[in-house]
Amino acid sequence: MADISNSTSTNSAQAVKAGGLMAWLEPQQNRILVLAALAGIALALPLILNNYAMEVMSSVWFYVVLCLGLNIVVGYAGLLDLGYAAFFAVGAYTTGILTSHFGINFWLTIPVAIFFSICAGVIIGGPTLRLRSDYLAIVTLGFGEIVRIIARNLEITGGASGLIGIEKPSIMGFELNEIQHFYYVFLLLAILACFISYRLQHSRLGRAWQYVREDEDAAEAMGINRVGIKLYAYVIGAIFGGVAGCFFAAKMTAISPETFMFQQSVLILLGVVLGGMGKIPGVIIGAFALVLFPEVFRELGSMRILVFAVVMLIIMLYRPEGIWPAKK
Amino acid sequence: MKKSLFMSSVGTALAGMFLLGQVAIAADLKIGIMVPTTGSEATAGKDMENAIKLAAEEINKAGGIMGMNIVTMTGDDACDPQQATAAATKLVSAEVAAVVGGYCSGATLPTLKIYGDANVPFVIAASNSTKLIDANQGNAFQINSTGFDQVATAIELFKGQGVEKLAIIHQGDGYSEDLAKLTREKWSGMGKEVVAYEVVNKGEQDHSALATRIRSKAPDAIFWTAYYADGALVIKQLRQAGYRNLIAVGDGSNSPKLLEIGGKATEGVFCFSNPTVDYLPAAKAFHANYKKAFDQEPDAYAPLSYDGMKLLADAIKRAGSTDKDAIIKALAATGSFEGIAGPISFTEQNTLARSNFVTLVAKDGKWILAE
Amino acid sequence: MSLQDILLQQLANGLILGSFYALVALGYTMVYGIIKLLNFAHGDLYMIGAFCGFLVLSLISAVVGDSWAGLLCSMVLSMIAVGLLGVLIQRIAYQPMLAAPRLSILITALAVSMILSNSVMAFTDGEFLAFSTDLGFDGVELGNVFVTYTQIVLVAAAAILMVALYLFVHKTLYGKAMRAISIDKDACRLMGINVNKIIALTFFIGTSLAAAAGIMAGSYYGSIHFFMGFVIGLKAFTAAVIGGIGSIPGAMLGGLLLGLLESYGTQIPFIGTEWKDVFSFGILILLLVFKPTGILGQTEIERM
Amino acid sequence: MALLEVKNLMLSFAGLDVIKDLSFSVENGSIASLIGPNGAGKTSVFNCLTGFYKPNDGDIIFDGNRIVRKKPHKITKHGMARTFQNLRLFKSMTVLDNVMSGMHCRTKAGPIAAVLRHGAQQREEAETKKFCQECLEFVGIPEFEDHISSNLSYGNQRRVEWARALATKPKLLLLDEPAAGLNHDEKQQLIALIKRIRDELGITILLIEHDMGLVMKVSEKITVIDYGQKIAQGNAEEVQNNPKVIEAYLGKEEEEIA
Repeated sequence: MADISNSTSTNSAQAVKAGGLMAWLEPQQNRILVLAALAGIALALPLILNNYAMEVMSSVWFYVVLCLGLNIVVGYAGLLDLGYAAFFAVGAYTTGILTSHFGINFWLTIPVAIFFSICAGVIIGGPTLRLRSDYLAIVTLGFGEIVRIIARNLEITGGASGLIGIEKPSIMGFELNEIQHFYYVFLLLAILACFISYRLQHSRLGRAWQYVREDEDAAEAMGINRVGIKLYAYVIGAIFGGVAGCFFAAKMTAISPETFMFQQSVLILLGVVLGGMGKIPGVIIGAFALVLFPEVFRELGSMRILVFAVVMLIIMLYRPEGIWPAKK
Repeated sequence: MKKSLFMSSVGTALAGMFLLGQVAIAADLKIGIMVPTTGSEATAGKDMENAIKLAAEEINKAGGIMGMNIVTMTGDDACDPQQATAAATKLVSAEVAAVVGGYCSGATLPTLKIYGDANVPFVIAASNSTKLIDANQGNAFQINSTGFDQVATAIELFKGQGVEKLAIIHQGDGYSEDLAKLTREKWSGMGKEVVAYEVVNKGEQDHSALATRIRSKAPDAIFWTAYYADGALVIKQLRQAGYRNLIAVGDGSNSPKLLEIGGKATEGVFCFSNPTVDYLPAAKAFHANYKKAFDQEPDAYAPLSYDGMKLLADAIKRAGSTDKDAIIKALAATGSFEGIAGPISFTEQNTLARSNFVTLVAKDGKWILAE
Repeated sequence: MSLQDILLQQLANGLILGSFYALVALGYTMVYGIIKLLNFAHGDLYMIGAFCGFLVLSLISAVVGDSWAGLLCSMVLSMIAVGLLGVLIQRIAYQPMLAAPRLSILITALAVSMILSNSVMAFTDGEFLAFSTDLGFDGVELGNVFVTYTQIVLVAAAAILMVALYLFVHKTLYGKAMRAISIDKDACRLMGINVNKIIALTFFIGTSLAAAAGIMAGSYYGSIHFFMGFVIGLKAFTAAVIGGIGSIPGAMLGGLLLGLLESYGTQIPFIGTEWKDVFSFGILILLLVFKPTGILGQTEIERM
Repeated sequence: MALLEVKNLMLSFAGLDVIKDLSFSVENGSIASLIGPNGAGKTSVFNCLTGFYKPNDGDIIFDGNRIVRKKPHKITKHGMARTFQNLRLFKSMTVLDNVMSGMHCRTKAGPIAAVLRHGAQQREEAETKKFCQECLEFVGIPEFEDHISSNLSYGNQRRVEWARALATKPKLLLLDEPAAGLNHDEKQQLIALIKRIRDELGITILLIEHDMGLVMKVSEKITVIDYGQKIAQGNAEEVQNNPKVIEAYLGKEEEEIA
């Protein structure tokens, strides 16, 4: 597997490292070593964890996928999206409706969900991505709410109670119904999400996102269609959310509009910002913090958002690059 | 695999923690409590937890169940489906003998599969959405009357008051929509008219436009099926808009807060309620003990939660073992259990066999039993 | 009720709701006009205003009672207190971010908003508090339309505040400085205007107007809770955009328009109230896409 | 044949005419200049040409295409590249990454190619890198390719901008005050570079400049504008002796003194 550098694509050669850990991580073979060790640990975790811990860890991997998806929009393209849960909802409801109303096989619903996520991304992004960034934030917030209200009002989405009895997927007759199965499914999704994120970041498209993020006009003058490039980010982010939604519906077997409220979008955004926008390891740390905090500090559970918000403010003021160290 | 060193160390540390949590002392009988102890419904959830713990303590003082001491373990569902599945898995992993609890129907719903797959007996003390019936795998028992019973109670009231034209308002969440839909179906099924069927968005304050719209349809009665906080505002603004006829609210609005926020406007409002301590003669001792133990008044679902724990103990005794199948069988066969909230026996769908709803009316800023 | 009565009653409903929107929208527009920041925390300051008023009223009601006099006292005190909080937020959170990328300052504003609402949630346990005042239900009946004295006083108070603001911005030196800064901050600095002071003043005024709206809404509707600022924050932003963000008369106009639109919107046949928010958000999105300058806003020209 | 033809261009902001009925042309393979006193509307002309401003009226024909009111990135793709009056580099990125932005419109790998990294994509990336290194070599700073662009000296940052513009493979290069902020030696190198771009790469050049000496040295055709209108056109000598031009410049100076 490719190396996961925490930096943007190319400033490695002259880079001077801040910490000892980072310096040690610099050579490719050391990084591969660490990644392999981590992969081993993640794969072996079900051997030592009980079901509860595995439930929590599946949730972590699940949020890693969502956060990496939003990271493409926020971290790579620099667009503030406050309605990301809408895409998550599109995926979850596509799977939910198709399997429970029409009896379609779970795996066949994924391409359909991807198609609808792309449609949703284009419909929302197409007309709005040329707007100023603060207007875009409000528009995405509005769209997120609209999607949730539509899900709440329609008959086919089960109204406010949502859908129940969504079929669990099976692979060649083997039904995924235990938490271990979903642990590995979500782990696989998270690895895939990391891989795709990494490849995108270090590509022609990834560079274009960075150009547009740094200076829209200069990028445009260099022949980059900024609306098109942003739309790519938006749609790819939507696909991540949609696919995550499919598996969410399959695991929960029941979905309702309350899961896709504005707070969910904010939570995912928190995960992206806490660890460090645009950096894959940072985003993963963010997702971990998001899920583990309320489980570990149960008595502070209701203060979770408050604690995160304070941390986020401090990060924005003193360390805008996030918790994960940046190369100098 | 991409994770950092930091994360994996957190992961291992956590794994260690979870493992430690599993160690149990022999001769204890572990019972799970699933209620929201954080989030917007934490107050109600903690109240239920208190009542269940009180019941467990009383049982232990009286010698436990077949010599075993009851140990409770709480899983926080936070009134959120996602956190509820984690809480349920946590309880199942900890190998509890049975679970009592369940407040928010939406959060309880996805846990039914988890308890069902593990075949854990689950006494649902408060959640009463009709959706729970279909998802029940046979191991769960609802000791609170379901929405069907509430609708029947409501329709009886409307008929008795000579209502012809009914307006229904809900809040766009699963619980209140369910109740509103059932009422609409029943009422139209009787050949009567539902002149307005409206939704109020949670957290909005101004409902004057809605009030004017409803008043213009001139209903004889208005049924608010959702919770007290928004209900108080809706009632106030309905009265302000000049609506003078009957108003009734569902059990979600059964709170003194409705009267406090609504003030004079709520005078004469009817409310359907599951049995709370004030209207239960058998609950006197419980009321006093609860106040002594927790220095606060028991809330709406405390008696039912208390009954849930007691019922469970009774069933285990009758089963004569802690075998899950035996307990479930014993629960289903419950015939003459006298709880403080009334007798409990089950239908074939494991729901409470009788309606336990009472009708209250607001008088001088207090809820009293309606004649 | 005849159709005419209904329409008249909805006019009254819309104007009252619109006054709240307008007061909150003013703060958005003023802050946006001067530092081009979309202050996500503005709706939460409205909420803080309501809680502050509640607190002050419960402290002073023993002396001055909880009727009009008490309400007025608590309103003035909380406007000052919350206004100062607004300045504090600007100093701590926004001032250091002015040169940062827009994404960073937007996230900062979001963080401030979450801190405000979640700390109130922690203090109140997420409960609704009854804001009980002794204002009564008396009023005047005009035909079949009924308007309480409370409603009349609220609209009048909102109007007074807005007129005062308009005069301040257009007739005083401070107001002139504010308008100048919104056009060119650097030039103002060169002309010897204390830019930071004027920005602080703008935050103070904008925030205290939101606080005033919060107290008025709290006492009028009778309940307050930590989440009450979210919906109105969004609606007021919509109002500001309708009127043309950055324009003070635009915010007032936009607020009233949105209020009327919403109250008449409920009378549209065949579209149930469950679609109401889709309707408002739809308007906002269409407006931003097709006429982002609003009714009274001006086009911006950016130089290379 | 003219590579660029501007016909009766009109631009106004809020009722104020910035460009009035301006027409001029740039011959293929020439080095042309657009000069005029401060505020004459030179950069506005550039912004109209490159699509950043939408002119109210008039026509712009570039290489046989009408480009008026087209989006900037489309115009760049047609073969017109520009530099900015104030440096507009992507500050936190490396020099090579900056230059590679120019190749964006000449390459096409999309998200699927990025994820699969198949042969065509890898070849494209390698070609992009190679061509951009050549561009850096051409402007004379190949050794800085891995440096963060904002760490370079001002003069070298200017060169990065040129390399970036060259990487778009343009037919016409628009230089907005290329000599601003350069010292005497750097200016001499600039003159040489401008000539090399035209002679060796065959790229037509249109520049805006304040430094008269530089303009007179490199330009084959000069268009003079004032208050958005053309007041003179011709070679260096003709323009220098045109009374209108002298008046525009000197008159302006007097005003400034007064």
